[in-house]
Amino acid sequence: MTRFSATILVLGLTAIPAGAQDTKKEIQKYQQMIAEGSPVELFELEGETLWKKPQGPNNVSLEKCDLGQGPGVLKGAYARLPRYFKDADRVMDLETRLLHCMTTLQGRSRDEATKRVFGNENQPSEMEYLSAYIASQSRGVRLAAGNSHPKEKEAYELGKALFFYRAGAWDMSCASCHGEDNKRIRMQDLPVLYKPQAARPIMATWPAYRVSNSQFKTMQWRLNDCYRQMRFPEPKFASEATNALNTFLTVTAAGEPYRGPGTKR
Amino acid sequence: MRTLLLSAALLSGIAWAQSPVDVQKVLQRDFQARGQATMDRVVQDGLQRVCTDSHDRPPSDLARQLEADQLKTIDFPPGSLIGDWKRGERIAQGGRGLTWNDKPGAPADGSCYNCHQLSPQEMSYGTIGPSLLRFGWMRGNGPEMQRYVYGKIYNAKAYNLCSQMPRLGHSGTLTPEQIKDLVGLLLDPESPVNKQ
Amino acid sequence: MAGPMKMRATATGGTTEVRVLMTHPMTTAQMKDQPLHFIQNVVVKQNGKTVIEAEISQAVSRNPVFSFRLKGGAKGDKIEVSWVDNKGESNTIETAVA
Amino acid sequence: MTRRSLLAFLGLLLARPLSVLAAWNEQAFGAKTAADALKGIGVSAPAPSKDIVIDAPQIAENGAVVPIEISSNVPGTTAIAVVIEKNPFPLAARFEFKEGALPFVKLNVKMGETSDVRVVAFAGGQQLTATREIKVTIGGCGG
Repeated sequence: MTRFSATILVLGLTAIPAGAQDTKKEIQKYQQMIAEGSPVELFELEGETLWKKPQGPNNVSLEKCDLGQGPGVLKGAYARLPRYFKDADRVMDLETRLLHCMTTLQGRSRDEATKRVFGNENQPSEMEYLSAYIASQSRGVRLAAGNSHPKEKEAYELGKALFFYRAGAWDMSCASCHGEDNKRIRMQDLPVLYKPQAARPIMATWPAYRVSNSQFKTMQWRLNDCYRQMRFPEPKFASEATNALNTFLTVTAAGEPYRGPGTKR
Repeated sequence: MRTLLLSAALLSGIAWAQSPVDVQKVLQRDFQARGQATMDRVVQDGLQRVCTDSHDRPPSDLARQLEADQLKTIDFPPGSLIGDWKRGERIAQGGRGLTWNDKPGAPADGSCYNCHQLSPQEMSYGTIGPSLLRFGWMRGNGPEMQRYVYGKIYNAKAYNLCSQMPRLGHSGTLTPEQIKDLVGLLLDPESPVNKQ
Repeated sequence: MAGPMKMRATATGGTTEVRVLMTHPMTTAQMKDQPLHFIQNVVVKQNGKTVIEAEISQAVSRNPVFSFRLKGGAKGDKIEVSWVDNKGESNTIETAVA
Repeated sequence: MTRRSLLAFLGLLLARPLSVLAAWNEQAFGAKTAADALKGIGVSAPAPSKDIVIDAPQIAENGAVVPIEISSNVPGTTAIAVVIEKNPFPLAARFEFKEGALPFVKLNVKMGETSDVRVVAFAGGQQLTATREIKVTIGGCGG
């Protein structure tokens, strides 16, 4: 057996003759084509239905939920999150605020409302559908997460410190993967998320539909799954830590017109 | 002198770059144990703290000292360290191990291709670490090189304190046998890594 | 119960571009934990007249998205797309060309 | 055929809608090789043609969704079939374009591995074909 055939037999892989530049171009083409052919609007439709559906002990919909622009105002609301909410005296991202409205408006228990925040391909979660719909109502609006209230500044600083905090079984921080220019995991380019030019296009396209598992994914999920792969314990849903990280990332991306929900690999 | 003072401060566990918040306390409050990912993982060891506080640029004399400590954690098996490169390739391809949804005790992988180029046949490789294409072909595979590669995989921090590479042996991710297979992948002349 | 569909039909320079989204699991025979369930037939009608008939397989991705092009087309023309899957479930959407 | 797969097959037949919609070519879609799939839709020795245009990325980061845009510049094209040669069931789709439709379609397909994607267009008595290789890679964790 020749060396060549032995290698192919064992690995079953195919070499790409094209150069790295061509590879990058083709990957970009792939990403552009999946965005054009994305079913993400189906999730927005379901989200709208859920937004208007009476639920919980109070049997009311979320239509009076104040996402920061006044009760029921959706236009541009997502682009201005996370932000400080006086009624809760804390910084909240979209999912945290939705949870707040589910408990206060609809009278649902926190346990019930957070029982299944991350769905799967057969049954997306309520949070995922709602995030798709609400985010879609900010298309074209520039990202402007809260960055003036002392608690917003505090969240930003905490988020930044978390971003660089190395721990876990593999000694990782967010910056282990997102800290240096022109790096990638497998074929995937890694944005240097503490730099505005890299954070902008990323934060402007979350939440997003992931074609690899046909699921709609939220920012709380994104942070959760990064920590899973960093070999950390699990961040609690809607915790101060996840809101702080989200604040740090979104403030860093300020000014970018929102164009999600996105479609990702 | 300045460096020495800083080192002393760091060694006694006091960071000079004071973080405005105690991140560890936040993590202990806002994270929860799940599966094998227990809460002790958010508590930094000395190395993690030095690297966090120095933004991965530790003072060199302190780094050398801590690297020497890390080197002591490596238990080098006797004899040839070159294992089976075919098994090594599978270990390099896989990404399981130590996450909260991995089965405790189940065999883990090295996640090598996430960050490194190895076999030329695999086009989907990461670039966080250097390319290891033709590593053994360029560097030889004598006992010293075997020892270096084994040690580097077992505990990368023994050679570069704030390396982003996990301590794959020290953390219990890979067994000595698996690390030898990876050494084989890098150093065996028959490994695709070393073929033209 | 079939999930929602969404469609856009736009007339540009003598052509009508139709983009249609279908909620469907499109499971394959290779998925052990899920029954084989996929759309088999898709029909496109323009003002009631069938213009495209498609037979598709389990190789079409989950939540199928198709783009088609029709000749002519004026604002207000009726475009209808319907599908039927291997379990006999079906769904239809109709929209006016914009 | 095993008893189980026979039952599954019969079940599938029974589950077939008795609706007004067109039939579904069981034989061609059930074929396990590209050759059998092509035979099943009546294709024999199609001629390569540059007028069949396949637009797709050369590299797909994920095989679950591979976008493909197909058009035929052959006058009188009435049907287009898509065959993914290395899929377990290679025939992916067959589109019939009647009066009023242009021979164009864009769709997302699943690919189990790197493979040639073959498109066959039917125009009058002609059968024309083009192929394009699409490489399926292993992705990273992010996005």
